[in-house]
Amino acid sequence: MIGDYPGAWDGMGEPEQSVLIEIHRAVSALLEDDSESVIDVSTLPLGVADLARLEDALGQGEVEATIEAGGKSTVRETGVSGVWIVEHFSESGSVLAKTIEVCEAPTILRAHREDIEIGRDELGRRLA
Amino acid sequence: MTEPGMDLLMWARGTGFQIAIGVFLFGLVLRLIEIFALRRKADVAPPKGDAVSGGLRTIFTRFVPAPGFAALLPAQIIGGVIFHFGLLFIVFFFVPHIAVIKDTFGVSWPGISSAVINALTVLTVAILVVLLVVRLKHPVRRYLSDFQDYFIWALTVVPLVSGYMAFNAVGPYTIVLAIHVLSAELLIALIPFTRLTHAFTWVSSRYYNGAFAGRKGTMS
Amino acid sequence: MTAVSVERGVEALRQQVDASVASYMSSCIHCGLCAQACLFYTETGDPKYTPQRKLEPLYRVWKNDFTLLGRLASMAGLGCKITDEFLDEWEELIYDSCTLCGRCTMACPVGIDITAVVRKTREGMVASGHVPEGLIGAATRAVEGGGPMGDLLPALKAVIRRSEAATGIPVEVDKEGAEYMVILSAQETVGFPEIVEAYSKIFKQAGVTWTISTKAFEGTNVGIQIGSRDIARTLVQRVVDAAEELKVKAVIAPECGHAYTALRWEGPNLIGRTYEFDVVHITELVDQLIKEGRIKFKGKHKSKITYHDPCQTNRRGGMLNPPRAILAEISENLVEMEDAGLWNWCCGGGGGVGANERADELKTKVFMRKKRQLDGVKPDELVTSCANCRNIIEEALDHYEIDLPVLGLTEMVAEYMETDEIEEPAADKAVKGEDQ
Amino acid sequence: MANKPILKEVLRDRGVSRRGFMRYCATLTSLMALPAAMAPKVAQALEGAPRPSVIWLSFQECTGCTESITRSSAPSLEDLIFNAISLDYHHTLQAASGHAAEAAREAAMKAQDGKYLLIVDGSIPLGNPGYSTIAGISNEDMLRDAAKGAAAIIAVGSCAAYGGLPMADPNPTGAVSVSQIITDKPVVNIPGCPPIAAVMTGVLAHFLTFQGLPDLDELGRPVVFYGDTIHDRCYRRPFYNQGLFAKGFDDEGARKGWCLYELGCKGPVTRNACATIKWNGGVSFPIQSGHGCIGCSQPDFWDAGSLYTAVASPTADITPVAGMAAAAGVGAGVAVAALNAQSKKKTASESTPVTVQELGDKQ
Repeated sequence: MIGDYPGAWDGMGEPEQSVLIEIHRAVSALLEDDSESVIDVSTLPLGVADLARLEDALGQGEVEATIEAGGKSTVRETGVSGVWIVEHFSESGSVLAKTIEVCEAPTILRAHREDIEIGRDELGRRLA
Repeated sequence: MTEPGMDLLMWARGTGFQIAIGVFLFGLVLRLIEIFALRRKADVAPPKGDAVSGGLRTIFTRFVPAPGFAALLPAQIIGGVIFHFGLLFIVFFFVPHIAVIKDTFGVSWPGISSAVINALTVLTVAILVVLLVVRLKHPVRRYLSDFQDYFIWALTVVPLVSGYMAFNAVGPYTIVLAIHVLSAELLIALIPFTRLTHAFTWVSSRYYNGAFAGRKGTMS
Repeated sequence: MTAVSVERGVEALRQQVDASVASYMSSCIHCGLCAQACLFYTETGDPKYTPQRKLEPLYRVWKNDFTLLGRLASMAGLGCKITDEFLDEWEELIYDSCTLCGRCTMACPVGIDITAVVRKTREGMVASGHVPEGLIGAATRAVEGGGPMGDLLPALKAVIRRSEAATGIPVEVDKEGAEYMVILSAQETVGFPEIVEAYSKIFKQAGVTWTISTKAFEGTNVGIQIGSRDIARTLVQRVVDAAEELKVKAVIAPECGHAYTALRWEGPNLIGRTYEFDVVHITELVDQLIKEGRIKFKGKHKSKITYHDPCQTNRRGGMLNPPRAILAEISENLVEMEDAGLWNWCCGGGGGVGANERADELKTKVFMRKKRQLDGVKPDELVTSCANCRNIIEEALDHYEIDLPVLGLTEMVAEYMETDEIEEPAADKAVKGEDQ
Repeated sequence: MANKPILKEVLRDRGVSRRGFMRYCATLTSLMALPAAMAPKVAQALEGAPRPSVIWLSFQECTGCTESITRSSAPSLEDLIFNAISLDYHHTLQAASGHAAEAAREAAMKAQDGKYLLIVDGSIPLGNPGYSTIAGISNEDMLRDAAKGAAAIIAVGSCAAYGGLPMADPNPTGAVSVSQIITDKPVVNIPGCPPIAAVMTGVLAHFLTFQGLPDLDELGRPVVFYGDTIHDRCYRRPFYNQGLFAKGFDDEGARKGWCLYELGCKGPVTRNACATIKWNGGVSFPIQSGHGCIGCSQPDFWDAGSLYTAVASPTADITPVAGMAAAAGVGAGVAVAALNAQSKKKTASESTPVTVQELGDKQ
């Protein structure tokens, strides 16, 4: 496992190619039967340069969101609609987790029933 | 409770290393005295050439294979040359090896790129395999070979393979490193007691050969 | 001990072990490259002829008696055994299939002088009684009769008379104070007697005084071939005594490889001192005379010739340049065989193999190497400067029915040398005419 | 304590949003090297998990392990996970002391018999129990007693896991590790001096999520965190591959961030997650700060040669051995040489010249 390190084994073929194929399959599956997929980037055998090439290949989409929920998280839509890059950062700014999610909207972005309830109650108290 | 191989590695780095160096030095000093104390009778025939320059000359000229031999036995000759130089570079120019030498003897010199050493190791091991095949297949080599020939082959190949594995993180590192160090120690310790002595006596043998010829005004 | 025995052989081998042997024995890694240098292997393909195998007897003695591990193993009864059967097996390797040509010595990557080891091993073979019949006969004749072919004094006298008649130049035998003493190879006395005429003419022309001792005119030293320093010493001593008695400046070693090695290189060590005279090979002397301008040439040999380097004078003896320097003066069409020079292949009959009838078939077989060399250049004549090589090659050419004249270098020199017309007697030409 | 609130309630009380929880589960899943698709399952498990009772025993230790697990600024994974458990006994952290503290421990052990989680830091002195006691109870007795009713035992830190510094040669207290005493139950070892907080909480999370222990290697370590060596994951590895090594702590190589192998880095033989999870909330780890790994999470690391000697370099001084060996070699060599000379001389004096008459006369 040398894949995570700068400069190591760069340029040895194009390993991001197989990830793109996997994403392509996932997008097709989403269209066919709404099945969502998540790929943990840290488990991919990709070096920094490979990853950069992968992101270049996916391109830049229309949505970019920052979430502050017990720490900073970002959600970026790629040029392929439905393919999202989700990153969770520690307070020092390092990446705790990075996933590529294939879905209509990542879970982290959506408002959740529990929070909506809390919000409604809070709003209700203010109106009361 | 110990990490598998750690006890072995620690033993290899401590007691094992001491034993290996001790046996090696004992054996080498013994063997060299044993050989050179036999001396030679002074040659009273008037010389026609110079023995010393002839001897020194042959030490170096024998690096070049005899004319026509390389074409006749390419695997053996070219392989043999590359193998020896490969081994030389791997042993003395791999940076972690220089660190060992520095920690042991206090002397050091610049190393060469580990990636080069890594590739050289693959090449050297491949050549050793070829040389083994030659030993098994070539009628002369097979005829001449005894147990020790195969044994010293293995003795040489194990440190190379385990070293390659350690560097490239193949297998459990600690165990692999322990095997690497131990096998290298075994190799070092047995140099004076096997045909590996040629690592030292090639110089004197070539010198004698060349000196005899040089004295007669011929070349060898 | 009065008779030869394994024990005596081992003792003789022990005496041969020195630092060089110990270094050699410690160095061999069984690479087998020496096989490719040895015509006994290359022409038979039998790996048992690999020169490395010929180290074995001395290796065992060294290992058993001169190493700590071997001594311990011997004490424990695990030493390498040296038995009569073992020596029997090695006798063929040491005598029949080694001409001491020295190619393996040149090829060994770690520098083992295999040739020297075989020479040393023969000492043990002699002392243990493992010597081929043919060599025993030759040695006995040499010691008891004066030469390997027996007492050749009558033959020599006839040769001298013939030479004097042919050249008109008197040959002064047993002449004290001559500059040079000539010794001959038995093969020359018997097979190539014209050499004396050549000497006569060359020395006359060059103004060199010379003589032949009737007490010691035999140059061949069977002791060296058989590998017995005791016998070799006896034979060398004869020449030394005669030369020192005649107070010559130098003894001229004949066109014979082993005669040169015996007298020039081994002799002083055998008798334990340097001589009171120099030893010079006839080829060296001729080369020197040419360089000094004392002999000149009147023309060059026209037909295509090639030169066969005798192992003992060339590779093992140190005469690398003189033969070709001479040939450059007297030949205009010299072609070199493949591997000629330092790496030349042996005729197949040196080192006593030629005198060992048991090895005849093998010797003839390995001549194939020389045959291939010759086929490569297709010369009109072959020139060499060793009577033994000449004899072996002529016999083998006969066997293979090849029509190729073999010439002696010194005779060629005499033939193309410019002579002072006035002093040349008319009788010379007449006799020459008769010969032809 | 019987009706502990479940994690979901704790989170709501602390004002953590659902998004925050999802984010936590996603990072936890990634940390535990579970497939990313498992995140919702982790969330589901954590939501409903009852807060298990945890008893934390500290023996021969320096409190570094506790420092590590508490020294992470809130809100963090560690903070979160500690709210998911009920720490019923930890003599450094708890408010109660003396009899009250011991009573709390005994009460928890009784009430949660067979269900509580036992965490141990520090080694146990078997040489003389008096070296370390709590409330007059020897460490060994307390450990054996507490282990009986534990659902799982986690040995935190190199001391508890492998004996650590107290066991360093010559081990004056006769220190042993937890697993040397407790042999009838699985013990999870989380070595490190101290261990990484996230590793400790990761194991707890795994226990909470799956009601069991993660996969362990032959040394009882969770494979997820200890599967690779520091070297395997080190960002300086490319320099190692290129043969670029710092030779000193302040030389050009050090400034350029080259590999610290020659300065004694034990990364190649040390299994831990420092190079990936890092320390202080992912800020750095020793190698990133310019010092080689000292191998603190390896058994016997303190006795594994100098911290500043390369991992393959000899640990022993060979000078005396070399001197003795060379002297012995000279002695043996001279002795053999003398024997050789003697035998050659003897052979020479005894030998008689071979005559031609003898040649064919073989005995």
